[in-house]
Amino acid sequence: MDARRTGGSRFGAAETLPPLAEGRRRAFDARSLLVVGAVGLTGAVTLGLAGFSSSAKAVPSFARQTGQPCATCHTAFPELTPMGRRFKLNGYTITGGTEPWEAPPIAAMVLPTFTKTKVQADTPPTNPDGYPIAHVNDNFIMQQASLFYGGKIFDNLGALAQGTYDKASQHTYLDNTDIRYTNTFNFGPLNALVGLNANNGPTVQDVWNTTPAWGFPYVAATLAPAFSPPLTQVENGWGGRTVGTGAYVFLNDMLYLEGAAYHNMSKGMLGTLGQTCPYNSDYIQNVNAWAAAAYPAVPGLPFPAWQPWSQNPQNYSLACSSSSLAYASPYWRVALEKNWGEHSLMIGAFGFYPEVLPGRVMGYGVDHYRDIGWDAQYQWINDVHAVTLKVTRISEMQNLEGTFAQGIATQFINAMGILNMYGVAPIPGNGPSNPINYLMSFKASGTYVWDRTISGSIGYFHVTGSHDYWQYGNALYNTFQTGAIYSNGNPSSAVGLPNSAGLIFDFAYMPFSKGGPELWPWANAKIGLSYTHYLSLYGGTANFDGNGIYYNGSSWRTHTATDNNTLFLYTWVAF
Amino acid sequence: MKVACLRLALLAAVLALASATAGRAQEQGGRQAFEAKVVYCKTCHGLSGEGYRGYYPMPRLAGQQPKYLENQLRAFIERRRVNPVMFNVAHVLTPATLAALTAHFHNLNPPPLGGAPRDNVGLGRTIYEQGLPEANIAACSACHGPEAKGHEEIPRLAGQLYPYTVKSLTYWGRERGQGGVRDDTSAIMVVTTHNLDAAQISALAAYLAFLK
Amino acid sequence: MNAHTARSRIMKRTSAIVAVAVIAALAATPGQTQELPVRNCTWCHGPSAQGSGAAPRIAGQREQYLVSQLHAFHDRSRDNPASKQYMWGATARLSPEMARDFALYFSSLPAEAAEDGDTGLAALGKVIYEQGVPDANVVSCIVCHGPRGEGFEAIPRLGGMSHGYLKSRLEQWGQGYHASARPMPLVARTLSADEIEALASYLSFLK
Amino acid sequence: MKTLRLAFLLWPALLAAASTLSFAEDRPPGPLPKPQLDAKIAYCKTCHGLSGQGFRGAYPMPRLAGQQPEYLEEQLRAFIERRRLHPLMQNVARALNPATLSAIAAHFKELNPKPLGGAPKDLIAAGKKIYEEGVPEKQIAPCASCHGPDARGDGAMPRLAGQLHDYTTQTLASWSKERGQDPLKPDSSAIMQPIAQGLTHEQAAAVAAYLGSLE
Repeated sequence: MDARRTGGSRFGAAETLPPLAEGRRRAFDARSLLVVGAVGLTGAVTLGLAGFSSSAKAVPSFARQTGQPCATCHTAFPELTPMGRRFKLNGYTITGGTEPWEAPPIAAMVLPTFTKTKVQADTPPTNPDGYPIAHVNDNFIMQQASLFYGGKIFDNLGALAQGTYDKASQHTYLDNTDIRYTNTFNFGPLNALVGLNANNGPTVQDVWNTTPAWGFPYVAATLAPAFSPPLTQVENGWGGRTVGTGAYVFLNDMLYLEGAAYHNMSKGMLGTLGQTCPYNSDYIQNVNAWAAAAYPAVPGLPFPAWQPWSQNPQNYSLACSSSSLAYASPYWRVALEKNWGEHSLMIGAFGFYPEVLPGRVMGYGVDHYRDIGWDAQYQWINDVHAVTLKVTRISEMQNLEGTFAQGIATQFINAMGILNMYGVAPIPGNGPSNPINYLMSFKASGTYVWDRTISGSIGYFHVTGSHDYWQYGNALYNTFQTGAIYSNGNPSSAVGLPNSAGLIFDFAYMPFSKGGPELWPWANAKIGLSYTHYLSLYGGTANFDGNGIYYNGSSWRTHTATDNNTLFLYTWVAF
Repeated sequence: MKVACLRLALLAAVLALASATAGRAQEQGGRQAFEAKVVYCKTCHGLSGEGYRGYYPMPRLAGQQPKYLENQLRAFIERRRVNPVMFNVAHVLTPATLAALTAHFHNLNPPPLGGAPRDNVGLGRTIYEQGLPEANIAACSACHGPEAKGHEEIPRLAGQLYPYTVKSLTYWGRERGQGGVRDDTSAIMVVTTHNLDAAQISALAAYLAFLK
Repeated sequence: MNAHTARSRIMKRTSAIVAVAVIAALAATPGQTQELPVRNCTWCHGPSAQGSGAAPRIAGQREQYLVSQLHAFHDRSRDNPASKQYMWGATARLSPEMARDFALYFSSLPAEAAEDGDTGLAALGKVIYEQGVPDANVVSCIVCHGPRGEGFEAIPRLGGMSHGYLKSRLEQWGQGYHASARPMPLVARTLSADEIEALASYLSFLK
Repeated sequence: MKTLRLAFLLWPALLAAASTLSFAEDRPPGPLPKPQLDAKIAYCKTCHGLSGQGFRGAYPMPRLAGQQPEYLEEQLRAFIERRRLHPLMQNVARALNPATLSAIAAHFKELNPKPLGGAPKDLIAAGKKIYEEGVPEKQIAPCASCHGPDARGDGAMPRLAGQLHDYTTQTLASWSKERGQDPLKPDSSAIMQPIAQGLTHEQAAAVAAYLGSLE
């Protein structure tokens, strides 16, 4: 459900875009204002058409099933209230509204958005198949359309399953999915809510909005910006691509304990669920390298997979990460939530230990990660006001045994001119400089909602990590990089640091939180405006990547952190 | 000592509260204050004085004899009739307010609240109209009148709440005529209430509860 | 019989015992009848119905009161903000039979005192609760709600309800909400903010 | 002495009368044991006042204190035999056996509370005049001639002193409708009949007021 953020994974998309394309610089001029206005109008029209509809993250089928308005479970959706958390913990089986046979627990959502960065991107964002579908800036896009199954299945079994069509990547996939069986037991003074759970990404099953899958910001542009900070394993990279099974217990409405294990999905399975891996990177790298040698360049050939790297580099770099989990990776979660009166306070921790086979390349070992998160959330909700304060700190130890070995092997192969059966090294660039790195991600945000309809949020994020030239890039390396040929996928930092920080502001209007229109009272909608301000990216502010491009034919422009400042306008409609 | 201190503290609290709230009451003019007092009575005794069934039954005041009401309110103050709640209520009433209140309630005539068991109404009627001479139970109607409307100090019983009548008759001697006061009119009822058994009391109260 | 078969027999027996125990435990789970989806209520009112947040304790509440309130939510005469938001929807499709069943079930659960009021105000609250403030036309609560706040028939049990809930109810009566719940609007109108605070504090400790 | 003798004389008649009544079987003929007798007396006093001084209920309950036993017994019998009509007192009287009746009558004779009062004081003088002198123009004899100068009565003549004025007025007004109702069994109430009829309402009220104030 969470908007898929660009970048992030080592084999991810946007951050690997080479500085090739040259666009016309567009200032924030009258014309763009016109566009903003047009989008606003479109949003309003969309709302008008879907006027008798409800929202996506406040899943309207839940509203129908429980007879409750969105605001019972959400402050500003998808942020949950204490009741929303309990609804989820009870396995989506709470009823009280319409019966399934009267209205099936199906809901839909559309998310038209408009994205503008302070300075245009070097190249237009592209989808994995290589077709540009957007401009270097000022993109209006029907970002996402989703279909939900949300509700009770039978007895104590319930599910939330989301199928999403992502316009930016032009594919349909199984988005956040969470299936639960729950029951309650009393052992003397101990009251236990016990649940069994299957989901498709770490923290998709979590009920607090401090964990990554449902954390702030709740919606972000899929088309911007060109640079974004690296993310820990638990924050990105596994949603939709793993199967987690676990059990949890919620004791005395207070103490939450959960254990789960995440398993790998086969390529076939991923394909079936719509995860974009038409060509897994190992396949792409090797086969295309072979193809490049076997076929001469044919400009304009409709199927770019057969084009050599030099002519269509994004084809290679945009392949989805096909790193896989080598074995079952444990996940745990502990949280203590205390509710008193209108207040709710949670203090918790979680851990995720992915065992990653980098690029699905066998024979070089496995990367071991250890992500430990600490989080706290405070909520004050009364009849008119709702305040949510969230803070999350995730520290990740990366034991990059596998990647490091692959890097050594690559260097060795390149240096010695040795060819393997495909004639290429396991990874296109080099491995990390260090076998062991760390990465820390800190997020804090506050949301205020007035009368359940108007929300304002401020978020702060801060990423720090260990110095690694090969992983995060360095000035020398970048300077020599002319295009993507030598890209190791991460040419972002001039100083080899992941350190980034920024602020996010979000304002939204939710017209149907207290109940939708009479014809379709379960409708929900959110019209929002968010602005992301980058304080620093990859260890710097001005020319942080030590790289730049010529544009408008002559002047040399370097990348500055604030270039990525993003204005994002969205209309979120679910029904 | 401790108990005394606590009581003292509580008393102080009450007094402080009373003085604080007295201002509130006095702000309102005479007529308004009287109306506020009427509403105050009706909060418990029903919006038409028809009585109210709470944890304790609140008796019907509608149509009640003013003299009886006055006498009872005085009895609360003088602790001849023991009721801590009504003691507090009664002792803040000025004679003028009291007279106006009793007149006001006397003129109300809502239908009875009802809600009594109906199976023994016949027996109740017999006891009310004729008494049970063998059991030394005098006919109630002799004093309270054939329609149970009462007379002067003799209360109206018609339409009185079943649980209230039951409670009153059952605990007569423990609630009324307390403090060794000799001329309390409640003494007249002592023997009768003593002679009535629970079933008879219930029947009688049920009969009265439906009487208009 | 050799040692191996003996061990396997013991294991089989053990697993059989475990299975039986698990089934028995599941079967013995109280209150989870198919017909009565109590979790629709405990979702908000807390797993043992002791109340949570705006949702009051319903465990041990008087059955007739619960029924009457469910009806008041259903016909929307109880229109407090929280009622409107949560309970109107929750009772929109509630049948009278189910309302009765819920009331019977929750009234039979043991109640715990919230004890979340201001202990310093409890003594004053007790005085108001038991005696009212006749000068200010504040009636005594005890006459309807009983000496331990136990309630009577459709008059609710108040003892041990949470301070916040009691306070907001009294305040909202004064503001004109739930006007049909006579005589409470009359009662609440006469109470000052301090008196409400004291009453709610006292009652939260009353068992 | 007189009381005893009278009771003795009446005994056979009373027995005969009692035996015709259905309730007689389950009642022992003798006087009640003391606790039960006390209960019965208390029962009487419920209506007739805790000292027998009379009581104003829905109807005025006459003063019994100091009343002549002979008169009391005669009236109770009159209730039973329906010579005197009173729906309540008929029931009350039926529940008393003769011995109990005598005991009760004796008890009330010994009481001497102050009159209940409540009579209009301005009529007292006129009442006293009528009581002591009669109304010669209407051939009404002085009451005192039968009821005694201090209105204490004697034997079958009832005591009037301290009687509730409203009771007296009412009794005089309804005399012929209430008393001597069995034509087959004329009783002594016939003596009062012309007198009660001869008195105007005002005169009756005056006499009643005077009697009501008399100790």
